[in-house]
Amino acid sequence: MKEYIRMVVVLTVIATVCGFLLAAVRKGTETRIEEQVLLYVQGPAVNKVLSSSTNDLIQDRQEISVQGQDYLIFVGERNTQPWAVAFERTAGGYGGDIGVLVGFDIERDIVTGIGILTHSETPGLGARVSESIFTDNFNNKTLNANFNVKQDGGFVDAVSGATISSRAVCSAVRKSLELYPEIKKEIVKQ
Amino acid sequence: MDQLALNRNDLQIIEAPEPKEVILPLKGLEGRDKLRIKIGQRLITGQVLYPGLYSSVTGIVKSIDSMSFPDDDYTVIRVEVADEDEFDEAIKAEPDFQGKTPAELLELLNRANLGISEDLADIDTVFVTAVDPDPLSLVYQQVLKEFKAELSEGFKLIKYLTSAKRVILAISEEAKELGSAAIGDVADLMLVKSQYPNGLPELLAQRIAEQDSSAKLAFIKIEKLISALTILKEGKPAIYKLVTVNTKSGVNNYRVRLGTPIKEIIKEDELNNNDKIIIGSPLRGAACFNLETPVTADIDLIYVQDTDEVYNYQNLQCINCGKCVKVCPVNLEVNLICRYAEFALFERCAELDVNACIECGLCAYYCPSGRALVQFIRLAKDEIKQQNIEQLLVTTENSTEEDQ
Amino acid sequence: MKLIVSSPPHWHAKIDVAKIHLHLIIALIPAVLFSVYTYGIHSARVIALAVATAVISEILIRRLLKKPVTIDDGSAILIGLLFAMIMPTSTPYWLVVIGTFLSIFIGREIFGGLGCNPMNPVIVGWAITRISWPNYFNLDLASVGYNLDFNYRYPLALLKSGGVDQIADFALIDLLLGKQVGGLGSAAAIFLVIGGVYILYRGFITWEIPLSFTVGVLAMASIFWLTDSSQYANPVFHLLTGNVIIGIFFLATDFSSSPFNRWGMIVFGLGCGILTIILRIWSIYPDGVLFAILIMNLFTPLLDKIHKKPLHLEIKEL
Amino acid sequence: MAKAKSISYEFFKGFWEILPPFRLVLGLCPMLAVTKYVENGLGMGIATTFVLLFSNIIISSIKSVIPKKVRIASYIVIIATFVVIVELVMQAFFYSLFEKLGIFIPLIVVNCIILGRAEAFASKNPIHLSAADGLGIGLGYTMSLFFISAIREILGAGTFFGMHIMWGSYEPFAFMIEAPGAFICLGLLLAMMNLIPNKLSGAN
Repeated sequence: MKEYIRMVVVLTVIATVCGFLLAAVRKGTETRIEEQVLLYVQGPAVNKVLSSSTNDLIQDRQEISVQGQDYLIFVGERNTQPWAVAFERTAGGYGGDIGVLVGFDIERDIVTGIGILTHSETPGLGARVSESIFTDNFNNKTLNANFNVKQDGGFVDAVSGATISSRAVCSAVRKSLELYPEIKKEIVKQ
Repeated sequence: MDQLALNRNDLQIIEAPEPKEVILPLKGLEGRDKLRIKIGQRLITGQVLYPGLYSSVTGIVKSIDSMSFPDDDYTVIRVEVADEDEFDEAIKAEPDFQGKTPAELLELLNRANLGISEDLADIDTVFVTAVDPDPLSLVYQQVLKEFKAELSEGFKLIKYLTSAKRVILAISEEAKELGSAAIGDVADLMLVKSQYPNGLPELLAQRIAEQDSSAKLAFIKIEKLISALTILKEGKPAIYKLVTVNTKSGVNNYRVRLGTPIKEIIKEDELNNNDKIIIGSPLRGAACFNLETPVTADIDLIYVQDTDEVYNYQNLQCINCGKCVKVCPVNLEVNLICRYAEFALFERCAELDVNACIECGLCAYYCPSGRALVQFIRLAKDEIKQQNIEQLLVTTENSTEEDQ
Repeated sequence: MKLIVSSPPHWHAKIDVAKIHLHLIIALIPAVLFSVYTYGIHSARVIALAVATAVISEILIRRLLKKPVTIDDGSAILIGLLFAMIMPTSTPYWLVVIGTFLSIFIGREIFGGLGCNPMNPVIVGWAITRISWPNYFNLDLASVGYNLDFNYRYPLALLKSGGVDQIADFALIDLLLGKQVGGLGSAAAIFLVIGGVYILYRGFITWEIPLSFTVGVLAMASIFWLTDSSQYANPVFHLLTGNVIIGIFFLATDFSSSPFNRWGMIVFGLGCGILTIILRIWSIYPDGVLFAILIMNLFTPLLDKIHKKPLHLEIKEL
Repeated sequence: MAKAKSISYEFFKGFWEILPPFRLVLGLCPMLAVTKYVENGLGMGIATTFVLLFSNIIISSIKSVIPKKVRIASYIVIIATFVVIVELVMQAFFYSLFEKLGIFIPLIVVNCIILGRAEAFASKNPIHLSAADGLGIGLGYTMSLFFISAIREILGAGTFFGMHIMWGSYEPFAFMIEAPGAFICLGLLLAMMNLIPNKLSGAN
């Protein structure tokens, strides 16, 4: 009996100490990790789609609420004037959700470009939607363009052999288009 | 591939000259002291020297030595032949064999040097092999042709002797008419393709077992059956053996007295250095290293192979071509077995039923890597046998320890 | 008087490893000649280089591992030749050398040499180079610069990218006669069939794998074709294009990496055929034959277990 | 191990005598998975060394307290704690490396080398020896990972730490940075590692 109590006590103590230690480390690194994620995951894509901005896009990120939902948006500024906005929408692909960041030029109302943030598509096949040869399809397109793959009557050249993934990206872009007027309103308000 | 066809040839039987000296072999060296004969003693034809060993001649014992033959060491008795045969009185003629019980008949036949298995219970099908099992051998068809009149009586004898329900005559397809005339209403006919290894008794048995898997089988060679009949008719022991002798100068069927050394049949001046004398089939037989080897009841064929035709094993790595598996008449996975045997994994060999091998030699005949497959199989069989004995020893030791 | 003593059998069928390989090489000669006739000096260059590399690398590896050098059995020549047969004409010299070396080294020698390779060495070499340098395996580019009297596009690539409409102008008889772009020798369908039938007739390979492979390809392609002939190509087209014919007769039948039991062979061949079509239709590669064979090679030890149990009869001699 | 237990012996044995993974044949999973590039291999090695060192120290120092029946559970908890610390720190300060190593950082927990050393060495030896052992084995492992990843990166991508080092027209042998290339590379190296001592003992 004594042995059992000792086992329980020792394990509890070890686990508790470890728990506290981990909590402390977590606390200490939390903010830095968040910055790193933004810098390395969203950063490159945001910088690409809003490439002619003069401000620090990651630092100037903001959360706004549209129709009761919060969205993380990145506002690009030129000469301290906001000229473009980018935000992420997702759509279901072949292997899971594909997160697509779409940049909009709010002055001219065009799509500046897109970047793929997250995906779990088949390497070498669906994963090729994140290559620039595919994403460049969307550069500088007007909002009323048909954001569909060519098989569906749109203008987008699908990645060969990966129509499902290509369609998913298009559908995410179309979702962004729906949201864009609301977000533009909010930014203009500011 | 015609090399493996079972030959057909019409030959006359040549009576081999009577030997001046015969050699009577007794397997093993232990029997030597128990022999009931002395040097200088006079033997008569048919006299029992040791259970299973008979004198095939009348003459004087010259010496008792030991000698090695391919399968084992032997105690050999040399007998100098006297002119006339004097037959053992104990062997009597029984032309009407149904007057005796099967057990009495059997005793008489074995007394007359026939060597039939004593255990005849539980046999319901007997087949008589009248097809030569091996290429080059011509003995069985010769006997069939020579004694076709006696055959149906022979079937009756074997049926009576074993009380079997069914007697089957296995005969080559070409001799079909001869066979169907001989069987009468006593026996059934089984036709065999004239291609090695179809004539092997194991494969004939397999064919019967495929039709009736519960049959308890036994077989007898046609020559032995005719000998049995002759013994009962004439009251004399079996002292002659028909042998096909295939030398460079030609093929002959000789009637040879048992115990004749083969040097009496194959003259030494016919041989070149590095020839090979094969006793038995070219695929199964053993190479002879001693010209004193006597003719015994088991020898059907003596084949002299020229130096140029002698095949040397290469024993290259197995290339896994699967030819051996394809030709194996008993469906063994020869390539695996031999590689396991090569690396001493004998339990694996046992798992692959290596003991079912009938050693027909076809696998090694076809092996493109020139591997000595039959030897690997023999090694595996032997090791399995020995290891089983060891296992038995180990278990008994363990159990005694536990008892203490 | 000296007598020779040895163990039975005392006869031999007089077929040895070198003879088997020699005849397999002879069977490839029509296809080799055809490819040299079609593509000229470049074809000869690839073939000669592959064979030379195969032989030299076997000598070097065997010397290094202190094993007997066995190039006289012809297996290295066969590997080099088969490797050349499935490569495009335009293969650069270094790729041929590396590929053939890998065939011999990774494909065979590190497993213990002839007869020990678990996978077809030729395909191992091919697969490694195919993954490493995919650009050089673009068969459409291989025919650039030749004045060919037939459609110079690789039929399977056309099928993959454009669907059935694109391959309408390939006459099946042209495909059979080798008037198509493909590997050096693997495009010469009729010549490979001639060679294949020769080795089958002479008994160097058995009928099980070629037949079941063919049946597998035709059956699987027919299933797709019958469900929707506007989307899937017809079965005979699948049979005559790409590496199917060379695979059927020369690659799938590799002794060491294919099963040795009859039913194992049949399942193996069917598997190769079915996987070929599945890979052609659903994978990113235009042709699936070699990967199909490679995958089935891995099942060989399992397929070898399909075996009739030996009959162990006790018979008594009277 | 008949040799005297000295700090230097315990430290240096991990570099040749029981060099992981070639001698111990442990820790093959990260070995195969993260050695595409030298940077990854080295990062993984250092992370493993850190965990190995501290888990060995802690386990050795509290070995008398831990009851035998729950020792594996305790070891795992301690090891897991250090692994998570490594993961968090790496995420905060070396994010790009963290991204490349991905799932294999959490999997350090089940790297057999760490639990193996804890069980086979740290739980039986004093702190200073355990620390030397952990550091030595860890550095040996790092060395092996560096070695194998250098081979794979140089051949497979033509680069070393991301710098082009092969000649201009070099066509990367991409097979080497694919998974099958890892297996073949490891297999050949293992064979060579077995060949060398055989040769040495043969010479003796």
